[in-house]
Formats: sequence, structure tokens, C-alpha cells
Amino acid sequence: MSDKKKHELSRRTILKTGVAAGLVFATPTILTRNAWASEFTNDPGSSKSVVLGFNVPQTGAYSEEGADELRAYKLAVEHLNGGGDGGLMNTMKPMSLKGNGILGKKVEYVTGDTQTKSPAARASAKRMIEKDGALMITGGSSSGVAIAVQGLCNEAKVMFMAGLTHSNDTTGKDKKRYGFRHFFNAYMSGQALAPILEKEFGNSRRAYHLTADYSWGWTQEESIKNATEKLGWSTVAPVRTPLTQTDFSSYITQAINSDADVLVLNHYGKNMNDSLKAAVSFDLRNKIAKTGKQWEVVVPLFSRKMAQGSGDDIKGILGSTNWNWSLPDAATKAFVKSFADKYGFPPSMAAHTCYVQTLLYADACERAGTFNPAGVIPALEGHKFDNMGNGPTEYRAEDHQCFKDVLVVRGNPNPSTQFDLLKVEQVVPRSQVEYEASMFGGELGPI
Amino acid sequence: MEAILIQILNGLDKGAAYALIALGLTLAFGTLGIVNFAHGVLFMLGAFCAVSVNKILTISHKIKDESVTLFDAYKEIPYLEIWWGDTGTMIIDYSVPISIIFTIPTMILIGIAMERGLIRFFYKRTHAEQILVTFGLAIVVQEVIKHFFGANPIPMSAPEIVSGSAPVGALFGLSDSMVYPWWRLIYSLFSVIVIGGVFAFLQYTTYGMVVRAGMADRDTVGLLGINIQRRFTIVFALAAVVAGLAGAMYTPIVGPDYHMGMELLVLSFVVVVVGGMGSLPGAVAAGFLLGILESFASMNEVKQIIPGIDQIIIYLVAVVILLVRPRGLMGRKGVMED
Amino acid sequence: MNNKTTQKDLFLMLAFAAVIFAMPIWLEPIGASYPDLMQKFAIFGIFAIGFNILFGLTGYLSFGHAAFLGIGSYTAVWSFKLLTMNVIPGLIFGTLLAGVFALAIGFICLRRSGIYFSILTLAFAQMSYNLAYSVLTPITNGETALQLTLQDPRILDDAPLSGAGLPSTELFGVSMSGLPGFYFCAVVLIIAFYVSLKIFRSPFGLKLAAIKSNQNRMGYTGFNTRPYLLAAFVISGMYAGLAGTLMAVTDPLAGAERMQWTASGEVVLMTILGGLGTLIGPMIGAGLIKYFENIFSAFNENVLHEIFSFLPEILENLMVFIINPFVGKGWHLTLGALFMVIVIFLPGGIMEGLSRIAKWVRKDRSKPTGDDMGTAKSKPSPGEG
Amino acid sequence: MENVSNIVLNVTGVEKTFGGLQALSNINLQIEEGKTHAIIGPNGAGKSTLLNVCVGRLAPDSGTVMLGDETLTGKMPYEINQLGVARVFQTPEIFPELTLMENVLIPALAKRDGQFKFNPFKSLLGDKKIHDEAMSVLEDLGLQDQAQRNAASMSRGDKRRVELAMCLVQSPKLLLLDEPTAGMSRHDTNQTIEILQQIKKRGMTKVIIEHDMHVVFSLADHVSVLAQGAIIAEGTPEEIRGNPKVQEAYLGGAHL
Repeated sequence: MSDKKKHELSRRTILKTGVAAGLVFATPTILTRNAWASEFTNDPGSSKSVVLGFNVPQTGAYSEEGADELRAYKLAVEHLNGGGDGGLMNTMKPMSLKGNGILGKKVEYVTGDTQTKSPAARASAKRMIEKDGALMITGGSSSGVAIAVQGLCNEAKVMFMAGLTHSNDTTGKDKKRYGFRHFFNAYMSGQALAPILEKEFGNSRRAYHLTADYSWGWTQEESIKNATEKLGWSTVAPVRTPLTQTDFSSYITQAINSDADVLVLNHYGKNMNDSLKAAVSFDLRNKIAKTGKQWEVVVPLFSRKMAQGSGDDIKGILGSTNWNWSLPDAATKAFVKSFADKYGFPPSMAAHTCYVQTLLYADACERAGTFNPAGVIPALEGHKFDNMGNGPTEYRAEDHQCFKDVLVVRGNPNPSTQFDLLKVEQVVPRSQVEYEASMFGGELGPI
Repeated sequence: MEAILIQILNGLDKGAAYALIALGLTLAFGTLGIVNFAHGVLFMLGAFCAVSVNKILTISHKIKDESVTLFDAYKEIPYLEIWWGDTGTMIIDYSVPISIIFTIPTMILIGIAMERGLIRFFYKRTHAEQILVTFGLAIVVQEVIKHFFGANPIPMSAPEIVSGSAPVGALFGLSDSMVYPWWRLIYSLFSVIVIGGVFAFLQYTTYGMVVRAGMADRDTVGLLGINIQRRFTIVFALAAVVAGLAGAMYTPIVGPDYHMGMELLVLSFVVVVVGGMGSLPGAVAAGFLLGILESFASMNEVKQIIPGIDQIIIYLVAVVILLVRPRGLMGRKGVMED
Repeated sequence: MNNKTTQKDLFLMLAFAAVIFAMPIWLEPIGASYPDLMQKFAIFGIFAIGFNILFGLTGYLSFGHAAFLGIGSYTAVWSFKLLTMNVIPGLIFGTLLAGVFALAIGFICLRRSGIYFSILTLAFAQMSYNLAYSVLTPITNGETALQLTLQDPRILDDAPLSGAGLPSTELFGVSMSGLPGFYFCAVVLIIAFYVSLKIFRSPFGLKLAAIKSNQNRMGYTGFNTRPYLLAAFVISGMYAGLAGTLMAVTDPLAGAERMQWTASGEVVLMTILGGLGTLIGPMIGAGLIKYFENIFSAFNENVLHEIFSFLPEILENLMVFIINPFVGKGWHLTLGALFMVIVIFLPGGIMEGLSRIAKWVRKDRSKPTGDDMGTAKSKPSPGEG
Repeated sequence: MENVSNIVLNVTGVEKTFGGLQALSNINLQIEEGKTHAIIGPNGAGKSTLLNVCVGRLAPDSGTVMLGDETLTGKMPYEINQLGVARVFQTPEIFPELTLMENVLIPALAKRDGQFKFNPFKSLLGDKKIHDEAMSVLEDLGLQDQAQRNAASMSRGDKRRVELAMCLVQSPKLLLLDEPTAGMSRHDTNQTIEILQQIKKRGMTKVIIEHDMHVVFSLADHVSVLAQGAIIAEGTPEEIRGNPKVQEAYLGGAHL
């Protein structure tokens, strides 16, 4: 898996270190991290293969998303190595990949379990970097985890291609030179949803937010609040709910008894399933609010997986999503076909973003002609590409955020199949969701 | 006033779940002397009984959906609907209440298997070892369930007819906006019936008498020449059934996942301690009390005064109770009072 | 006799230090010689050794020690943020603060014994965890976890050059990540082990073991047991705090999850698995569980196919099919099952297993009590007083 | 009352009720230094309650218990032990997981260190003096060969000897023995009597609660008879043997 030469060298160092254990602290600089590494961390040198680290939640609340991400990664590896039908490698533009691995080296991978916990995710990523010699880490289905792992990779000078993470912070105040995000963010959700919310619910609504109490929830609450207040809405109360909450009835009853008339659920995954369930069981959606208007529910970020978890409750509810398998473009069709051929069902948006990220990394290596992040990072910064399911897309150099169209979706009232749960209401053009790179602060730092 | 009433109602269904789990825990502890960390798993298994029944009832005939060309998609029509039309639809609609019929025997079997297969070897071991082995068992069972049902919560719904909310506000002459989901009312009521059933069983059957005597003085009952082993098994099975029913009926309130039992277990232990280790009425009373207290603590008005109180109220109550009245609200004097 | 035991202890200490320092060598064949995992061995070893001073010696089962671990981590990260990236202040503050909390929580919890004590500690741990997740987010940064930022003041350090990345933890110039980080943890571990050995061999340690054996008798023998228990509780709390600070040293990030009761459960598992009340057992237990967690959870189908590729294909597939549920995402299943097996068949943990094997090997010259690895001569049974 | 200074234990007016039951009523007892005082009485007479009041396990409703000039009432068991009262239980209370040597070391440490001493870095093995102390007591009781044996593996009679050793190593001012031969074989009983007689020679003050008249009459200097919570007779063994009131209330006319 990893390079022989590096291994021998490292062993000798270790031996030396072991013997001279007592002297370790007297000999400061010689033995610091990666003393044996050549140009950059985990340089594959003349090895015939390279290792990528797929760090996804395999246990815990997001493990279904994690499983789907892993499927996508395996598919991507297969395609990179020239197997399968090639998937998006047939559509991607521009493309330098040749189907012979990356830079002629076979792609191998290691997997790890983030448990959706930052420390566990970092430990897993560390193992991939230190033990398995991974050149790039990717994955995650929680912004907390993504930010934590991104920080670690930045310190270790290893590429991090974020998976599902929607917080503004990932490419905002916590952005890092070595981290790249393809997924959209909370600000974009707010900007994309605002017009349609105005159209559907008018511009004098009163919103009641229930917010998952962590990085992502905070930024989404802020983004939606800002976007809707610009429409003329007012925000009654932003209420934070602990991530561990399962019964939201107390929160819902307080919302009903407030003078609000739109419930915004800044929840993801099981949290959202539970809070929506409580809202529906209190008949909120059939009620007239104290303002005299019909109660409405908005779930700014939702996915097909979440819709599946909510069953009938989700029908008719508006939200935004990064990508959906039912999109009509050729790239989407190619990806869905190749994924469904292999696994028997269509991919989730998490799977899509992870697959695309893997290909984008590989492509950037090809274009840079090296695995050295010093070359790969510039190759990704400002890179423009198309035909990967989201239309024309750009990796903005200033914050490593992808800019592309955003989908506004609605829970399908009449699903024809068990997968047909989201109806794409509108494809919001990139221009409408774009913002200044400096808006969320943060610093990329040096290479 | 309305806010207070609605918070009491809110606490009721959660309190009912606490009470049912705590009841079984206490039963096992009082008679068998077992501290069962796998009890939460029994609640979870009950919930998955309901899920399984629903899955069985909705076994579907698959028709290829020609409109989807990218992959093989199917339209699914449950066989029950094909065979029996509206009757079939109704049966599926009522799958949660129907699952009770299936849950009871299943939980009895699981209870017996657990007691005979594992717990009985631990009657003479320390509480610490009991905690540890049942903790291990809980992990194993959870993982097995996860293996078969996945990690995500499974949406379950109450029968259509009770899917809405009861206009409790209107009933009490208060604001119309005050409503409460029917199913949660049913759940609270159901738990009262189950609790009543357990108490009646203990009060009026010979088994029950032995169990109560056993809770009072375990050693003596053993000396009476009663087949204590079989009684123990039955008590454990009863505890399993109570937990299982609590779980099965809870599914429409919170979608079940493999981890749901553990979350409730820690709280239920605290409930048992507050009620008084070994006191059945104590467990029930403390369950409802803490459920309602928790609900009050999550009111925004309360949280503004004491931030974070909703997160710790139950534990705080437990700490205070243990320190000032170690035998709990209704525990007998001297029972593990040290 | 005395001299012999002292010599034995000296030998034990030296052997322990040698084994720990040589980890990078002898762990390589089993794929565990990378720094992060070895750091974990050392850190959780400290945690388990400290926990053993409470649970192993006195029999008081705490389900709340993860709270002290968390307190240690948070304190250390704050020290890195506010004071300096040098690990020493963080180490000291973290350990001391954990000790202060242990004193307060122990004072309350130790008013009860047995299962009541366990539930009180559980309640406190859950309160800490829930608070860390909610109202204390300004201190803990909640779910996102407390991390270093470029804007941190770090008043004792020189201002960083502009454009520089995040600083890393260091000990007088030596970066504490990678191998040096491991050696630092190893040195702390060896000191921690030495302290534990001293406690086991002291009158204080004997009294703790006597409390476990018969607390009632201790009262009539003239001992006020509560201060002894409190001292043991605080010591083990400080060990946990120390382990927590080392976690922050090797990875300057502190999340609330490490305070959850399941994390407390983990250290109980480690102690039991290795051998409750033995000196070296908890360290072995900690190592095994961390090894499983890191190595087993990383197995996937590909790796399994590789392992069994020497078999005929049908057998290979069968083996992969059988083993797959137990590794990767299913490693918790292995952990739970292993744990049950240990509690049921080998309540003394691996140390008991080893001594049984040793006894079996030299059964002809068996001695009545032959635990030379320094057990407190206590079967791990009568538990709580 | 000219020899007040010779009174080791002075129980005055102790009353204790459980619920409605009068367990002890107006108990007065003076136990002289160096004497072995037996308290006898039928089951439920209140013997154990009296003993528990003396060692601080139970608090009397009224009355006081004095050890020399020190008041024992209201003190914790460990404080009372530190004042010089050691106790042997009805069923041997030892440290089963520890060796005999350790069993005896612990009370020796209690005597030396007091109720709490934090010395986690002191080597116990290096402390020769306390080992010698413990060993000499073990030798007195003939247990020296088994010093490294686990206490749990001993016979009941031997456990009793261990418990006695644990008390003796503290050289208490007062030794309380709760039915020291209960449940023992004739052989073990005789052995115990022998040991107790040996201790007697050292001049240690003892209170024995006993059922077995054989034991009482071979050891006691003075006997108090307890019935229904009250002392109904006191005197030398001979006096008690001849007291018709005692025979009526307790012995039921059985042969002595």
C-alpha cells in the first residue's frame, strides 16, 4: 500500500528514537513530525498506487448517509481505475483523467468511522494519514466534523475534500488552504429560498426557528433569518435545541402558542425527522396561526434520505438541496445510471457530492502533474468545470467554495416510487446565491 | 394557565414512557435483584416488533415502473390491499395497535431467553458485574438490530383516525389553539392501563403474591419451597413485556432507531432511584413526575431564568433526592438505603 | 522478603518503561505503530490506571469519570488558546481543575455507596455533558468542539508571523504531534504508572483494598472511610484529567462527546477487560480496546478479501460474509460480545486468564497466591461496599 | 464509689426503643479494669442492642456510655475504636480478600495512623516495625505460619482467631466480644476459650456476650443478666448460677 522506501526509513528512525527515548526531549528538531518525509506529506514517490482516505460516519445518527457516501467513493475509485461504465468521467468537462488511476498510479482507499464526533473523526483521519499514508481525506456528514477534520488535514498538509457539510463556516470563518467544498452552504439556501418563500407565503410572515445547537444550525438560522427579514418577515424567536433531543413536543407547543406563523426547522437528519413529526402530530400544518394566517413549515436543507425518514410528513414542504437524482441533465443521468446499476437504487445528494469531489481531486492532480498539494491546490483554486450534475460550477479561489445553481425542492405530494420524494420546484441560478468571499471572514492560511 | 396545562400534557406521554420502563426495571430489581442495563434494549425491541409487523403487513407486490429508465424502479402495492381492498388498507393503517398482539408473545420469549440464557447466572454476582454484562448485551443487541434495520429512524404512523390532535383547549373551555395529539393521549391512557394491569396481576394472582413477597424478603420466599426459579423467569418476562409494549406504542411518537433504548435507559434508572429502588408505585409516580418536570423546564420562560435547566432537571432532582432521602420518594425504609 | 518485593517492583517498573518506549518497534508487525494510536494507548492507559485506583481498589464503580476527562481537555485547550502552546501549563491546570471538580462531585457522590454511588456519578456526568452541549457553549463550543483559532491571544507566546498557520502544541520547541507527542505521553504514562505502583504498595493502598473487602469492618477498625474514598476519587479524577489534557496535547480539540456516559463506560470496559484491581491489567485493557477500535473499525470488505485471498473463492466469500458484520462499522458488536464473554467467563479479565495459564503451566509447584504482577490480592467480586 | 478510676466502661440509664418495642430500659453497667464481664440473656433480651449502643452503631434514646472520661454516645464507630474499643462480631468480620498479615496490619495502622492519614507514597513493605507488631500478635494466636494465606480460605474458627488478632494488635482498652463461639464446634470453642483465657492473663478488659454457659463460666469474672431489655441480676458466676430469678427468667430451670 505505502511506499517501501518510506517505510524502511521510518522504521530506522523509529528504532533510533526508541533507543534514544530518554534523549528525545534534548534533541528537539531532528525528530519532529515527518522528519523522514520527502517533499510533502505521504509522497507516494515511485509507488505504483496511491491511497485516499474515506472518512464517513459508519455508526451513529448519520450512518445511513455515511454508507451512501462510501458507495459513491467506491464507485469513484472504480471509475478512476478504469472500471465500470466510467460514470461522470464520460461527461465531465474539462477532464484530464485517463481511466488509469491518478497520474498512472492505481487508486486504493482506506475507510474510517467518524462516528459523527469530531475527536473520533480526527483520530480516524490521523490514522489514515499516519498509518495508511493517505494523500487526500474526504467525507463527513456534519459540519462540526468537517471543520474539525479540515483543520487537522491543514496542519498535516494533506488535502481535504469536504463531503456533506452545509455550514457557512466550512468555507467561511473556518476555511483552510487545504480544504475544498463542493456542497452548497446555508447562505445559498437562504438566498435561493427567499424569493419562493415570498411568492408562496407573502412578505409579512413571522418566523419561529428551531435550530440544532451547533455550527451548522447557527449559520443556517442566521442565513435564513437574514434572507427572510430582507423580505419583510420578522423573526419571533430563534430557539436552540440540543442535538440529542428526540422529543420536540415541548418546543412545538411553544411555537404554536407564540404569535408566529412559519416554523423554520434548522435541523438535519434524525433531528429533523423528529421535530417535523412532532409538528405534524400537533396538527400544526392544518392550523391557523394567531396571526390569522395558515401555519407553514420550511426545512431549509433537506435530502431525499431525510424525506424517507419523515414519510408522509414531508409532503409539500419547501426546502433546498444540493442535487437530486431526478434532474434531467445528461451528467446526472449518467451518474444515476452507473450508481443504480451497481447498487440497485439511485444515489443521495451526499453520494453525489462525494463522488464529484473525488473526481475533482483526481483531475486536479492530473492537471497539476503531481500529488504535491502545492501543485494540486492551485489547480483547484478558481477551477471551472461543467457537466457534473450541477451545471457550470466554479471553485472560488478566495474561499474554496463551489459556486453553482441551487435547487429549491418540495416534498413530493404524489411520489411515484419510493425514491421519488423530492420535486424540484426551481433551479436557482448561481448569480442569485453568490456573495463576497470576505463576507464570512476567516483566512485560508499558507500552503 | 394554558401554558401550564399544555406542559403537563406534554410531560404526560414522556412520563408514561419513563414510568413503563422504570416499572419493569424496578420489577426486575426488586424481585430478582438484577440491575439490568439491557432494559432499554427491551423497549427498543418492542418498538422494532411494531416495525416488523408493519413491514410484514406491507409486503408488496412490485410492479416495474416504466417511467423510470435510469434504473429499475418499482411501484409497490401491498398484497393486503390487493387481496382485501379497503380492509387491507385499514389493517395496514392500524399496524401499530395490531402489533401489540405480536409484541406480547415476542417479548415474553425474549424475556425468557434473556433470563434463562444470561441473567440467571448473575443473581449471585455483584451489581457491578450485572451492570457490566447487561451493558455488553445491550451493545450486542443494538448492533444486531442496526444490522437488520439500518441506523436511521424508521417513520411509523398512528392510525389515520387518530393522527390529528384532540381539541383539549375547547374541551376545557380554554383557547381553541390548545391541542394535543390524539396518539399521545392514547399512549398515556394505554400506559395507565398497562400499569393497572401489572398492579392487578401482582395484587390478585398467586404469582403476583409470591413476587410481592419476594420483593419484601427474597431469602424467605426461597425457603418456602416455592419454585422461585420459574417465578423469576415469569417476572423477567413480565418486565420485558411492559418495556416492549411501551416501545411498540411509542413508535408513532418518535421514529424508532436502534439507539432509542439507551437514551431512555439512563433516564429510567434515575427515575427508579427517585421513585425508590424496589418500589413499584414509586417508579410509576416518579416517571410521571419527572416527565412533567422536564416538560416544564423546557418552557422558554423557565429557561430564561435558569439557562440549561431543561437539560439537567432530571439529574438534579435525582441528586437531591439521593442526598436528602436516599430511599427515594416511596422506597421502603432500609431498602438499600446505605 | 521485603527486599525481594522491592526488587521485583523495580524490575516491573523497568520492564514497563522498556515495553512502553519500545512500542514503535514491537507494535509495527500488527500495524499499530503509528503515532496517533500509540498516543491513544498511553493516554487511555493513564485513564484506566487512574480509574483502577478507584474502582479496582475500593470497588466503587463510577460512571462519571469521563466528565473529568472532558474537563482536563477543555482546560488544556483554553490554556493553549489563552496562555501558550507550551503543554506544561495546560497539563498542570487541566489536572488540577479536574481534581477540584472531582473533590466537589466526589464529596457529594460518596455520601452513598453501591449502585447509588454509580447512579449519582452517572447523573453528574450527564449533567456536565448536557451543559457542555447547551448553555456552556461559550466555553465548550458545543457540538463543533473547542478548537484553536488564529485569533487566540496566547499571551505568553510571541505573536505569530502573519500568514502563518495554526501553531501546534509544543514542549520547549518540540512539536507535540507525531512520535515526539507519543514519547511525551509515554513519559507521563510511566510516571503515572509509578505513582499507581506506589499507591498499591502503600498503607493507603492497603486501606483502600480493605474498604473494598469489608467497609463495615473498616469502621470498627478505627478508620473514617469517607476521606479515603474521597482521596481515591480525587486521585482517579486527576488521572482522568491528566489523560484529558494529553488528548488535547496530541490533538488540540475538545468535544463534549468525551464527557458522555458511554465514554465513562468505555474506561470501565478497559479496566474489566484487562483485570480489575491489578496494576498492569487496565493498561492492557485500554490498549486492546483502542487497538480494536482503530484497526477493526478500519477493516472493510476489500481488506477482508485481501486477508482471505489465500482461500478458494467460495471459502473466501464465506469467511468475508461471516466476519464482515463484526468488523468495520460492526466493530461495536465485537466489543460488546467480547465484553460479555470476559464478564461471564473471566471476571478477573485478561490478567486472570494469564495467571490461570501460568498456573496451568507450572501446576506442579503451585503456590497458594501467586500474583506477581502486583495485584491487590483481591478477587474482583464483592464490588460495592 | 472509691474506685471510680478503675471503671473502664460506664453505662448509665441507657434507653432504646424500636417503634413501640422497648429494647433497652434503664441499663446501668460498670465494668472494671482488667475484668471479663459477661452479659447473658435469652434471645431478644437486648444483648446485641446494648453492644451496638456501646460501639456507636446505634444511638440510645437517652442515657450515656462513657469510656473512662470520654463520652461514647453520639460518636461514630471509628471514633469509638480510636478511643480504644475493639469489637469481635458474631460472624467473623474480616477482610476475606486479603492475607492474614494484611488483615492484622490494617488495625495496626489504624492504631498508629489514626482515623485518616494520606500516605500514598510510603512503602508499606519497608515499614518493618509494624510488620513485627502484627507478626507477634499472629504468633500469639498461633497463626504465624499462615501469615501469607488468604483469609477467605480459613475455617470459621481460624477466622475468629484472625478477628481476635485484629483486635489484639490494637491493644484496646476494652474488647467487646459478640458471641465469640457461636456456631463453632466443641473443639473450636475450647480453643477459643483457651485463647481468651490467655488474653485474660494480659489484663485486658473484656465484655462478652454469650449464650454458651460453659464459655461464660470458664471466662467471666462478673455476669449481668439481661431479660426483656432490663438487667435483672448481676454478680459473680456463682451468684448468678444460684439466683432463682435468673433461673426462672432465662434458664427456665435447665441444668447449669
